[in-house]
Amino acid sequence: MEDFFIFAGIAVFVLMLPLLYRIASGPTTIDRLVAVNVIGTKTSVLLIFIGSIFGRVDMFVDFALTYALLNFIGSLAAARYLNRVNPDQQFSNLQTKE
Amino acid sequence: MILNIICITLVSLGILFFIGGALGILRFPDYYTRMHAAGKGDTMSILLIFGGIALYQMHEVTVANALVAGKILFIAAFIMLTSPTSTHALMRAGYEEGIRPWTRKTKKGQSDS
Amino acid sequence: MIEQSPAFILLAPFFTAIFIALVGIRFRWICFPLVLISLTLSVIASVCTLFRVLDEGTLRYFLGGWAPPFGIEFRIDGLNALVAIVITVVALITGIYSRQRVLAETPDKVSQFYTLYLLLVAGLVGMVITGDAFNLYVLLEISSLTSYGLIAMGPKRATLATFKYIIMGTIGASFYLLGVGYLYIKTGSLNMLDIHEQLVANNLLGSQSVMVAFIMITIGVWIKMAFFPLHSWLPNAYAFAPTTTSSLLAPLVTKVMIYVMIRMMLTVFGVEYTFIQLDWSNIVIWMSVIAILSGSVMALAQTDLRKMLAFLIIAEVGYMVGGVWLADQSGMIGAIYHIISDAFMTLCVFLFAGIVFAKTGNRNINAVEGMFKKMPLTMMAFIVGAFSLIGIPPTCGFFSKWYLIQGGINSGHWEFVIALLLSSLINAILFFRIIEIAYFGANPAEGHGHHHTEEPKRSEASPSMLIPLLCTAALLLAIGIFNDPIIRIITDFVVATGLR
Amino acid sequence: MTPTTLTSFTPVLASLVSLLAVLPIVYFGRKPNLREGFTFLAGFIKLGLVLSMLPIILAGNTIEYTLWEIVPNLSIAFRVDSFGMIFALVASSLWIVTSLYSVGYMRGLKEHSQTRFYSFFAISLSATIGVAFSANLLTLYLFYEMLSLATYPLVTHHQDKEARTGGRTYLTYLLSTSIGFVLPALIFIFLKTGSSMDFTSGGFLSGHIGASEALVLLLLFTFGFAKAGLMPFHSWLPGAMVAPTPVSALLHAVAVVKVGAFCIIRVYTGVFGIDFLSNLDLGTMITWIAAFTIITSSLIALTQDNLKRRLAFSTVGQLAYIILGVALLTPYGLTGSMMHIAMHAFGKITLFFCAGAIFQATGKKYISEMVGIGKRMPITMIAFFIGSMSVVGLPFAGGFWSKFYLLWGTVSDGQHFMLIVLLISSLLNAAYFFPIVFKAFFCKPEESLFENKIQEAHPCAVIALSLTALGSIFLLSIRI
Amino acid sequence: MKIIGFIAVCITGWLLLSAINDFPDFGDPHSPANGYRLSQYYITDTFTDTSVPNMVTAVLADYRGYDTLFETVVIFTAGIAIIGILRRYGSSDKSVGRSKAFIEEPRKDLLIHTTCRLLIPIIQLFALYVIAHGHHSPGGGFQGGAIFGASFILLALAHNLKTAEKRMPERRILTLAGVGIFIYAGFGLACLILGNNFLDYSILHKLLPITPIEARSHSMLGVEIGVAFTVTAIMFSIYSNLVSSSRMKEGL
Amino acid sequence: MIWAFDLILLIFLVITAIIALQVRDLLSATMIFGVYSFLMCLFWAEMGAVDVAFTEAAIGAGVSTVFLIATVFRTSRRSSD
Repeated sequence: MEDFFIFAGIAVFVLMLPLLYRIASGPTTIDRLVAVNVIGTKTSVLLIFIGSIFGRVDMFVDFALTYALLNFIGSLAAARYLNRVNPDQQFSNLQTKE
Repeated sequence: MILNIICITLVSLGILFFIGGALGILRFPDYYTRMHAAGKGDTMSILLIFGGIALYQMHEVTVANALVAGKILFIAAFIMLTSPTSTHALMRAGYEEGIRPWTRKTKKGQSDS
Repeated sequence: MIEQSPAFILLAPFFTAIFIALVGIRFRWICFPLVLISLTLSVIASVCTLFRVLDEGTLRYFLGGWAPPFGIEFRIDGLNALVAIVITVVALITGIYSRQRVLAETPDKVSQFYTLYLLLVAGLVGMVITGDAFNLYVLLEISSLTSYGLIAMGPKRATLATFKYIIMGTIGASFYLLGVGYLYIKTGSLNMLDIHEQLVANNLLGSQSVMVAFIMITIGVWIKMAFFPLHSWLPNAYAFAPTTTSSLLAPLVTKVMIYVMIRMMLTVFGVEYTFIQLDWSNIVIWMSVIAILSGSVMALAQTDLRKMLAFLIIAEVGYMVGGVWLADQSGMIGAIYHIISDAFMTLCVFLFAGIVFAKTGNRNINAVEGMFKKMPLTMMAFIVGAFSLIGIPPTCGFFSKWYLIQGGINSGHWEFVIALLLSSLINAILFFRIIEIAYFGANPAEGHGHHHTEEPKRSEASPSMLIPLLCTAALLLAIGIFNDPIIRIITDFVVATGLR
Repeated sequence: MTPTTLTSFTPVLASLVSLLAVLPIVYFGRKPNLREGFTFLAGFIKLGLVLSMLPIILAGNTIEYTLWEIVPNLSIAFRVDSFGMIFALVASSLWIVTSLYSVGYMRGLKEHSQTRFYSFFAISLSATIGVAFSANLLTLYLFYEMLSLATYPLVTHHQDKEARTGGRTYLTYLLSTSIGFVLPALIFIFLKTGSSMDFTSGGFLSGHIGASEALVLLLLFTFGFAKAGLMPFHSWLPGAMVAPTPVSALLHAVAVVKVGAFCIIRVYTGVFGIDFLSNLDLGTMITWIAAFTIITSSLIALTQDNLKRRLAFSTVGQLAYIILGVALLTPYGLTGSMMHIAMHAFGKITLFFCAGAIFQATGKKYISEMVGIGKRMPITMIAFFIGSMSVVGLPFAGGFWSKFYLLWGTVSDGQHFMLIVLLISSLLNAAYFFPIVFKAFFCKPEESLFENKIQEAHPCAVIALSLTALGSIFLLSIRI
Repeated sequence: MKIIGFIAVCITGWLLLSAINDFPDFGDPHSPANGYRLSQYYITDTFTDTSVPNMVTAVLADYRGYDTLFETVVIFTAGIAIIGILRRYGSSDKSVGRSKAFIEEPRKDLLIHTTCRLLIPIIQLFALYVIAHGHHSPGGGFQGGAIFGASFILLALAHNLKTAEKRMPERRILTLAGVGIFIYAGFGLACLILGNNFLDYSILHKLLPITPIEARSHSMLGVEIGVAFTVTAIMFSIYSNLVSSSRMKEGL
Repeated sequence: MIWAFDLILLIFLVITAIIALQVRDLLSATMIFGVYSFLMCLFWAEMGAVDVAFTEAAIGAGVSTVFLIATVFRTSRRSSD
């Protein structure tokens, strides 16, 4: 069963790669935000997996819960930021720099 | 044993949804569609995975394990609650910023913005 | 209660800081008396501690009652006790001095200022008295954070200077932490003495990772003390900080870091490892020579009074680092004695710069014009400080220089001796330039002047600023003339480390 | 009677008394009479203290007092011996005279900041006596530095651009040499010997250091005590002549420069030891340097039109005599040097007083303007004549004896070249002094400013310069 | 400048990596850090010494409680320093130069409001659980305090800063932060007054009807609560100062 | 200690760090820094340092991102280099 969790974990990790690509390439900031949000959820899944592998889910579940609760705050703050700043005043969200 | 099989099935299904979400984020043409894939796919897959693991916890039925399983389900519930909300907030931010949704008719050069 | 004296050195300012944070916003008047009371208590406690050390030998104070290496201990020998006294006394003097300047410069943040001030003192004292390498890091962070805050409370330009300081300071602290981490990997202990014992017992001193740890710790501490190529944060930070802040930071922060360097080199790594096994004295002494000379020369190029003094600090750091690395008994004595004397010297000139700034609102050197007539007492005190920095007997600067040169000659590092002498001369030029401006004015009249212009009115600074300055000047003379007991304590410490 | 060593606090007091006098001087700064009264009081007490020790010293004893140990094995200590006694006597007696003179001079010119002037004057004297009575190198160095710094406000008394330049040169030379040369030499000796660095009559260095080290040390000390004005470290002296004349007189003819020479003699005799030096044959080189200084400075003096500058270059030459005398390493040379300190002090101070008196009465600084001045200020110019005789070494004034001993020293050592140098230089001395006197008395004044009315300077100044001139003559009767 | 930085980073990295050969194996249970008496002592004796099953908490709050005290003070200092640097008292709005760039009234969003109304109590409850449960599972004052502070930040984000300020005014922030440290240091001071060394909790059994070992355990809980107070207050204080241009009026 | 996770995590950490440095838009960089903190937390958890992981979770996910966004909000979103 542990092996399964390890493979499942690796699978989730591999699925992070497209997200990382999205984060790196953009093109807009909001794309990146979405990808970050998804990575946040994946992290809490991975934490539970790691807990299962170690056989101590009772320990790991607490901060998986923290992640689930707090990941929201980051996304919300970014969304609020975009809401609050005038589009013409800010660094253009529409640009693909780099 | 049966528990394990159920668990494996559920988790595998969850990962399948993850794959969908990841593909969506990778391949979809614009940001609304990507967000769509991510929000929907992830919420579903997390529900499945956490359900599977919660079940897996119950291979020995004790109070402590039940507590842990409950917590895991709680996490799933919270993610179900927060993930759409944050998707909504981000979507709204993008919409108010004036990003127009992608349609097939626009040229490729504009589709990315 | 006397056996708790090491704890009181730290706890008095610490508790008062928190208390001021709680009530100081509502009752602004309460801050200043509380600061004075707590610092006086701290001075008393540190003096008690010194006497106890002299009586009983090294003091150990187990925090939480856990014996090291399981818990944290204060470990106080002659060196710590002396440096702790220096810190508390300097803090007390600056505390008195701060009364008016804080009200003038940060009127609506008095309580925050004093909270940070006392926490900084607590942090510095804590760094000095602790016997635990990681605990030192924690208190290093406290003192750094508070000093960032205190500097940034200054005028506009202070902010950018602080940012530079934050970046450099964080890098330095991280380097230190990495070094301690490497030591922990190799020894499994955080207590300084225990690390040393483990290193010796397990024969680890030759290993690469211990050397890396040594390098990391040394470089980290060098950054924090603004040793020459890593000094760039210091001048602006000290020049643009509020006056009280710079007169507290300038004497203490660099000196405490030198204390840390000495402690690490002598107690944790041990004399044999540092000086014999590694044998980097030549390189470091050349570096310190460059530090001394370039600090002095850059000080010459400044027109901003406090910036000039800040560059002098860099040169002084070179003195001490060089003195420590001479690997010689008198060099080490000179370096440690210079920690004490330099703290008071720097305090003296920075207090003077603060008074000048307070009186004229001008940062430039030319602001001292005509000060001899207007503020003779202030100028006298400044001259004592300047003489000490130049190294003229019987001020304490002379004696520290005496030992440093002695160490240089003893160990055959003539380049260090020459650098010391040259920098003394440059200091002389620097300070006599200021004295000349104060005496002649920036542009004296041509020809044989019998100008009997009306005598400008005497207007000394207020007593709360003048008295600390005069006290400092008196202390400079006293430390110089009665250096014998201090030197004895230092010698005992140095001999005990096994340095020859 | 065997020489004994006494312990007494008197030398410390003698040094401190003028330092303590600073307090009342500053306190009564607004009341000139009281202030100067204290100056005189301190001067007389000081002289009295010095004189009180004279019988003990004449009896061949020494007085010692250790104040406290300031560095392990090294203390602030005082010691009075005959050599120091001569110097202290000269300095303290001349202080009183100079105070008298400066009362006249400063009041006559209505100078500013007189309180500061008197207080730093007192501090300088304290340092001078301290140098004379110091028992070891560290104490000597301490007072030496104190003197350099205390005289700075005096040199720059006028607080104008010229004074600033002069003051800068002054401090640059004195501080850089003392910190750069003397201090390392001091520490090196301390390290090598590990002893207390007390002056002993035979020197304490022999056996501790080798020949090359001795050479380096000797050069460090000789040039390090730049107050002695040995070329090439002489140019602060003419620069420092911007000071008010009493300062130039006492400090730059007596206290400061003589302290330099005194320190060099002390180091040669008390640290190296004459025997050690002559064994290593190190004296010759110094004599050559001194001889060079003597001739060059005399030649430069000839070209100077500013009276005080001419006197200053003359001082440089005369100081080199003293150095030369010591460097001969013979007893006669040494005696000549010691005597020359006293004799030259009296002679040169008279000359400076005269220059100051002329300036104060007529405002003239340049020799070319002083034609016929003897008719207007006869007493001053007669004193000037006496002073110049003493400095030149004619047998009517004290300077004769010292020159005589110096010449004898060269002859007995067989250094005929040095003999010739001394003689030539004496001729040069005469050549730059006597024309002034001659023109003053026997030429007609060019300007109507010089009426044939006698109009001397402030009486205090005249009394003072007469006293020193008489002193120079009186010294002829003393033989050591 | 960038190149110098790059070179410095490379050299540092090379230096750090150069010692790797020397290290004990990754995760080796017999390496000095793990096998040396220090770790062994903590593993075997923590429970008997302090009756706290989570030895990390015991090490943090008791064995090295002095460190933790000052780590709390670090957070406190950061808060005070940020107030000291940024806070501008008075009401003149002159220097808010960028106010044009912001849309003044963000639109109310029912969805977010509702979610937050649901979420915030749960977060706070969870934070309390983390603080209290530190003895048995990972957690404690720092984490709990941070989560608690985050709940206030969430409140400010969901509505606006004023709403959060009403719940947590500035005065109360400072009071809370100071009181938190006072609780922590007060435990230490009480020990000192009763005659033991600073922070030696075992003496506190004189005050309560418990054994010295239990006194340690209970004191640790108290200490964690103090830490949580400070961290909660400072977290929100930093946020509100940063986001509101130091006037505590409007923010993100 | 799961070596596969170790490897992947370390690679990801480096990638994220480089991306965070490369991005010019500071808001994006802030968010990427959030990802870095997630990975860091996973890394601690995977190494068994559960308390550290918890702290990283509480601070990194909840608070530090918000602080950085607040700072970007009050200063500038454009990076100068």
